[in-house]
Amino acid sequence: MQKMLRKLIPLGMLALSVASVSAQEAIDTGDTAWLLISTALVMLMIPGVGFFYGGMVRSKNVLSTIMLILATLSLVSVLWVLYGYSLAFGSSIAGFVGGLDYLGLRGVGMEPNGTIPHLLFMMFQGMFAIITVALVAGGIVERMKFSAWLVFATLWLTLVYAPIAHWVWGGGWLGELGALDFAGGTVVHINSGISALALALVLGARKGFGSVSMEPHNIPMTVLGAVLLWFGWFGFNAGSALAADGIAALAFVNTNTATAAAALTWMFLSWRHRAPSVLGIATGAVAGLVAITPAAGFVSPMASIAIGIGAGIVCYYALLFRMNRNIDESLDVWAVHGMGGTWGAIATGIFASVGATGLLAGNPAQVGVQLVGVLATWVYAFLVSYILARIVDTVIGLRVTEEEEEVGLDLAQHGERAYA
Amino acid sequence: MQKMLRKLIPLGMLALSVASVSAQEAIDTGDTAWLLISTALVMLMIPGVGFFYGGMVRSKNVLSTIMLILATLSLVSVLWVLYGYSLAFGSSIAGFVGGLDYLGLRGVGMEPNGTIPHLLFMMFQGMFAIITVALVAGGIVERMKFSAWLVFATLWLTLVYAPIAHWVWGGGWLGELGALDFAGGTVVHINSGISALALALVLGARKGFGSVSMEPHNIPMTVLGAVLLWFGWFGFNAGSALAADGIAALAFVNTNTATAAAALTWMFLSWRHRAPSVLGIATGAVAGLVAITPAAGFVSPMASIAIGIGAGIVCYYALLFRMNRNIDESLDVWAVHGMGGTWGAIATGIFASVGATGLLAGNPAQVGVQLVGVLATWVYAFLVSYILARIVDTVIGLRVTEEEEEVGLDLAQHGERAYA
Amino acid sequence: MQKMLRKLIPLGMLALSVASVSAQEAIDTGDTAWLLISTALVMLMIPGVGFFYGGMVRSKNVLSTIMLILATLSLVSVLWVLYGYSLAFGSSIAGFVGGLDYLGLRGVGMEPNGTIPHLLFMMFQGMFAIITVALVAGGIVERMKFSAWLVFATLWLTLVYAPIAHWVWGGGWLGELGALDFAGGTVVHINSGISALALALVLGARKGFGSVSMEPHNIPMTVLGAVLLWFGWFGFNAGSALAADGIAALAFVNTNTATAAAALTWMFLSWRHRAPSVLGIATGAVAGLVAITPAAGFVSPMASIAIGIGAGIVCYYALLFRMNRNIDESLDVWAVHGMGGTWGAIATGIFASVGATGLLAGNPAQVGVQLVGVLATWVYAFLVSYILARIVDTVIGLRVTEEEEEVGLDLAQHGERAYA
Amino acid sequence: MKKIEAVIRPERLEAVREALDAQGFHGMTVTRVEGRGRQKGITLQWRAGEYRVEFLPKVKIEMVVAEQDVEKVVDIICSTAATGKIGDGKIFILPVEDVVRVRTKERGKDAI
Amino acid sequence: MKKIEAVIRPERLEAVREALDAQGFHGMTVTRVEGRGRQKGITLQWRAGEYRVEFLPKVKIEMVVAEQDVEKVVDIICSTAATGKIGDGKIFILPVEDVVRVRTKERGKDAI
Amino acid sequence: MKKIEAVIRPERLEAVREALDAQGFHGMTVTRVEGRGRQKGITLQWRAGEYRVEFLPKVKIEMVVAEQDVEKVVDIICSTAATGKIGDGKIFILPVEDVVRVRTKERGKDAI
Ligand SMILES: Nc1ncnc2c1ncn2[C@@H]1O[C@H](COP(=O)(O)OP(=O)(O)O)[C@@H](O)[C@H]1O
Ligand SMILES: Nc1ncnc2c1ncn2[C@@H]1O[C@H](COP(=O)(O)OP(=O)(O)O)[C@@H](O)[C@H]1O
Ligand SMILES: Nc1ncnc2c1ncn2[C@@H]1O[C@H](COP(=O)(O)OP(=O)(O)O)[C@@H](O)[C@H]1O
Repeated sequence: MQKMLRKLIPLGMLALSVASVSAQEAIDTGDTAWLLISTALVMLMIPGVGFFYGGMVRSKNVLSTIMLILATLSLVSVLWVLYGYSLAFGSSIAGFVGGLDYLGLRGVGMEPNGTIPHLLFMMFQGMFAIITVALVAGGIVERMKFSAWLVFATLWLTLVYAPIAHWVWGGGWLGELGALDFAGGTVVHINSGISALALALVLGARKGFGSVSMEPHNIPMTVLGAVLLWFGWFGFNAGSALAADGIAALAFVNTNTATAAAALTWMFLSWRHRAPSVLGIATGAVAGLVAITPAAGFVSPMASIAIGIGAGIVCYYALLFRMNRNIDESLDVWAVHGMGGTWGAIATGIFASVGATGLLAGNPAQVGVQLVGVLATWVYAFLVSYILARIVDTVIGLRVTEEEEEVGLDLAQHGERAYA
Repeated sequence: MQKMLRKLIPLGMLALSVASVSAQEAIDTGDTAWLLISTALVMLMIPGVGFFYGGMVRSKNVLSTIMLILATLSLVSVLWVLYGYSLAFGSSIAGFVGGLDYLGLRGVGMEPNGTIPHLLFMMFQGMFAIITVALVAGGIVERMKFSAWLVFATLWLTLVYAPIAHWVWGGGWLGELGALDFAGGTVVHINSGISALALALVLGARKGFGSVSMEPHNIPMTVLGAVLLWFGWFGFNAGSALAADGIAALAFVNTNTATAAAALTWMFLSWRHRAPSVLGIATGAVAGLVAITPAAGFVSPMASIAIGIGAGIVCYYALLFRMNRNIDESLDVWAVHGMGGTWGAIATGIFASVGATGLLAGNPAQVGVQLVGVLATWVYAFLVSYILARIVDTVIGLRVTEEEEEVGLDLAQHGERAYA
Repeated sequence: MQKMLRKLIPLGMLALSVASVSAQEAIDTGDTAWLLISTALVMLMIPGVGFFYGGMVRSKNVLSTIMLILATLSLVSVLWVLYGYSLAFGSSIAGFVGGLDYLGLRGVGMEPNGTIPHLLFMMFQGMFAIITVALVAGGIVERMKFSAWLVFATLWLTLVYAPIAHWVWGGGWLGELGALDFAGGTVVHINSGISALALALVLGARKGFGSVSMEPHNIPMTVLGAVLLWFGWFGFNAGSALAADGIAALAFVNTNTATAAAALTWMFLSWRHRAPSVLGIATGAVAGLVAITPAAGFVSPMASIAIGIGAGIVCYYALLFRMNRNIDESLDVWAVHGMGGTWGAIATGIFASVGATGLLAGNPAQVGVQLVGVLATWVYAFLVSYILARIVDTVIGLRVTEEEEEVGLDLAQHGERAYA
Repeated sequence: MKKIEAVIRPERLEAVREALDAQGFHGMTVTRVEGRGRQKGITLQWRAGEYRVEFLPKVKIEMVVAEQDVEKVVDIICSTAATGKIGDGKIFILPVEDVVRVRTKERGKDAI
Repeated sequence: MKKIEAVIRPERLEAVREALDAQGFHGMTVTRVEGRGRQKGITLQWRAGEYRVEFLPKVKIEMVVAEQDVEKVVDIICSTAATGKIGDGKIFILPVEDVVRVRTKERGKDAI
Repeated sequence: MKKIEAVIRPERLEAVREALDAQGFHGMTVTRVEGRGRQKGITLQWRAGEYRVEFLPKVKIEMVVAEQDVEKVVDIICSTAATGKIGDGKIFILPVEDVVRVRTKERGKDAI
């Protein structure tokens, strides 16, 4: 975002955000206030993912599902300050990954980076890294060994997330190419969705998948997660303006509008099928949030409605496709984040009109650039995640035993149960 | 609020907020940061209403209750950007409703409106519209057809909410008259409360109302909703200052103080009756939040204690009155929001002392003006809501079948159940 | 904090926060925006404590547990504006307690105090007072009479919290001595932890403690509480910078990092014992949040990792120690807040390097000063709390009857039950 | 004495209770159960598409009554609980050898 | 062999379990149920005012024991579960024809 | 007619249901219960350290079947529910005097 911002200034953003981008870098308290709270909002999305996922598993696995998220939050928080930030935002090594200049946050202090303290930019980015890893867990709930998850998560952060974040935002090749990704459609969503699919394929389906009912044990919990996501996503998208300005306001409005449109779309699709579904409207909302992410600061509110409707349709049918193929990518990270992110990245190329120009504004080439970004992320994320999963499987094993799976992971892996 | 702000400047607010209102309009990053997060806070109140209501219904209807709120959030989000904002804030047609100048957000962009981007003001207002519609749902849970709700909500937003918002904040006749409504006592609370009553009267009582126990199925869920409301209301009230200034701070303090006082009052009333009730303290808190809404930036913290105590008493007895009349306005939108808002509007006329003067500050006429606002809202909201309800009932029917009601709306209307 | 800030300026903070501290005091909208939302964040921590505690008790006592917190929130909100703020921040009486100058908020208005409105500073401080009282309730759940709690809470706020807050932040002797406490390690955490222990000792153990299983009835509820705490704590710690500046960013990063490190530490300790525990990681996170509180704006992120790890170890073994001693300080306020706060206060003396110097920066004397602060708080809080508890016990009785305890406090004290 | 175990639809419980109350049968113990029979589970909506749940929520009423009341109680339950659609439930009648009232240690019919 | 079904107050469960344990009766199955009898429901607080719930939470203990142990078990339960107030519960004694231990397919008394 | 009450491990319920289904036994009522026997509760993790829970979650299956089916059903349950470890559960067989189908008031075997 920071780098992107600089890049975009010649493209016309300068005029728009003149009030908040100063020539000599100095901290602006308003921008800093907005980024502080935005960072906190993105942090809240992380347990939001935990509840969103936790409500959809069986009650014998709800703690283990939440634990995947809590442990990821804790683990990546520490890894990010130790070396993750450096790999993603250190001085570029051939446009592919960041150098080790920021190891242990050396040189990352209270001085301004744009109009906010560098430390704050680092933390805002850190929350993005954490949530991306956390999202991947949706593919593997109810059967993955906790220890294997910790190992996989560490490797994946290092070898998948950090490089891709660098490509797009850290001064890497994709950003240089002109790919538009306002708040992380490729880096966060395509990335996590594809990787969840690769990992789930290696891991295999849950015992009884397809025959035994895997009823969501607590839909209000899933709704709680969904609304925390909706709420926190204002920080995620509007915070990505890195300023409290008009672009932030635009991103905010687009986030809400696209989400609402996608939620309605999904609701009507489920209604056409049978009845307006609560799990459906919640899932549709997340699909809309995902799809507007890369576009949030580049499109008009009317375009965001189109993006939202598209997200509802694309993800709904992707989910059905996944089910029909009998693939147990359990909580549909691929269908919602992978496909939603893909649609969003392409749609950004189509609808961009603020601070950048897309197809409809007469720049069809942008769609091509977006496709390059999408493709690169799909291929890299899938391949590396697949290989990492195979390695972890071979070395320590990915799955719990059949008996542990039957009894439930809460008891088997954590010695606890959720409800007395 | 924007209009109101301008209006009030001659009344003495200028001196107080001189730091944040600039002569030539320009975006202030601090004000914008505060309005961005305030808008997000008000958004969070909406699912807060969902949990607040959802915990109080039977478990067979919790999803349908939450769904009313989620669908309202999605639906009104889209309608608001399409035409709602224009009807409320477009150039005034005879002081009664806004024109179509802002249709599809034409002309609503990143330029400053006061010290914040116009888009942001639009979105902040949008969240108010959504929550007002959502509140109405409390009157009709556990028996209203979902499709009928969507139709009613659309009509109601268009024909009731938008005009009344225009009257008070959009340059309409009530604002011109000098009615004080800091953050929506009439527009949001009286309006939703009276309308819920009208709709519930047309709809009729739940099957078994009065004989069968309608036990709240999950009081902690209701508490979760109540505290999200309390939290989000800081954005609702202090955000209505439209700046991060002393008035915002005052509104914040008053919001917290009145709420606490009302919660304590209700707690002691329930204690006198039998025992200090958790549902009671939560309800009291909401009553306090409602009552301080119109007054938040106009009164002193000591006055806010009085307003809070009054809110507790008024709403407690209003609720008992409603029960004794055997009216199934199920979750007491009328008693808490309608009567709490009425008390708050009058109390603003009594206690106003900051940037406006009320009875105790020697301006008894203000009480009269407030009463006009109250009365106009009661009459208009009741009549139009009642008529709309009758029309929808005639055309598509308001109620589910008896059997659906017995089985529960989660299964009957949405094909889902909350808990496995 | 305000006073502390002034005090610290000669110590080197001036250079760091020059952007946000103006010579002539004037409101800064960015700082004000940050403090407004920080205050709201701290408010959200309070019900967070309610859910954190509520999930850990038996289902027959969950409402009574949440009620302790809601009633405290309401009660102290009112007491604080009436006289609490004055006792803590009024002009110092011999460095021990504040005078009555601010009674009923006389003289506390919209004028700047530093760069934010005085009213806002008052409210931010008010939330700290509330949460401190609320934390104490963790020691006495499932058996204390509700009325006795209200009386104790009032006395404790007046005679324990207000003086200690004054000592450290209000211009009292501990602040003068140079004790470092960025956001309340002594005032909030040691204070509540020790007092909970004293109160629990007077109250006695729950019936069946040690033999009957006291299974946590809803661990996801506890997780919800823990993540609301984590989220809100960004306001608590980074808000204590009283500005949206580099120090706020540093405090934010340290808060997140220490918390994550402590959570991981606790997770691994529970794993070594048996399995990685969800209750464990949540408890570890809170321990980390507690320990970084006094240090947040004074240390580097790398030091915060060390503080977090230390917190995990100290509190884990303190909790085991408490259990082995068969003391029913039920939800371990002493072990987590008391001991975590003690470790944090000492660690601040060891690691301080930003705007202050600790042991490792060549100022071993700071550790001594910190120890004085710790000791004074331990002794004063324990003694006065113990005496107050004995008095309340004698006058109105602290405990419910045995039968009420068996039936559960929800029904016995509040006439309600949580779940239908 | 006999024990009557009636498995019925949850939404009929209130009506059954009222009808039994009206006839002076107050003593009963109720359990939330899940059942299967001719009615074979239920289809619920997933995020998109559907999934099957093999058991349906039912309510089991247990009543110990004197021999001569059995038919009366069975009649009341049948007539108030029946909707005519598959899944209305079953009533089982079991022999009971003795009844004890915990509070008083009364035995047999006096204890019901 | 007989089946003892005791419906008692939930708050007495732990005491009953301990007393039975102490006398060597470990095998039991417990269900959360709702009951009604002379004690006719309960009044709970609504936001203001009150509402009635017709059923009270109870706990049902099921134990299959040898003929000669029936009286002993009934005694233990009565003495530990009774509070002397209405609503203490009932014990029903039912005939059992056979018992099977799932793990070993043992039958009859050996399986208890 | 007999009533079969089988208390088994919750994680075996699906397998047992499938096996019974396959043999044409569809009618059953299932209750979530808690049990104790040789297997004496479970140790769970507290924030640090552990605590004991005296009851373990089990599932009770109730089926009323014709006399001649009893052994078959018992066999199916035993073979699918057994894991060989303590705590697999018990089956109780009780006499039933009559069965009524609520919907039709059919009686006896026809009603099962
Ligand atoms: N053989 C049986 N043993 C125990 N319970 C049964 C049996 N058959 C049915 N039930 C219970 O009765 C309920 C209704 O039975 P079902 O066959 O679906 O409907 P109907 O009795 O109307 O034909 C089932 O859900 C189950 O709880
Ligand atoms: N006839 C009955 N059949 C089944 N259960 C009964 C019967 N009578 C009472 N019970 C159960 O016993 C409980 C206590 O009975 P109640 O009459 O209230 O008290 P008491 O036995 O002390 O007179 C009831 O809540 C109910 O669960
Ligand atoms: N005497 C009994 N009466 C009723 N239920 C029993 C009895 N004994 C055991 N049970 C039930 O059977 C379950 C398994 O019994 P247990 O003795 O632990 O294992 P196993 O039958 O394999 O030896 C218990 O949890 C309990 O629910």
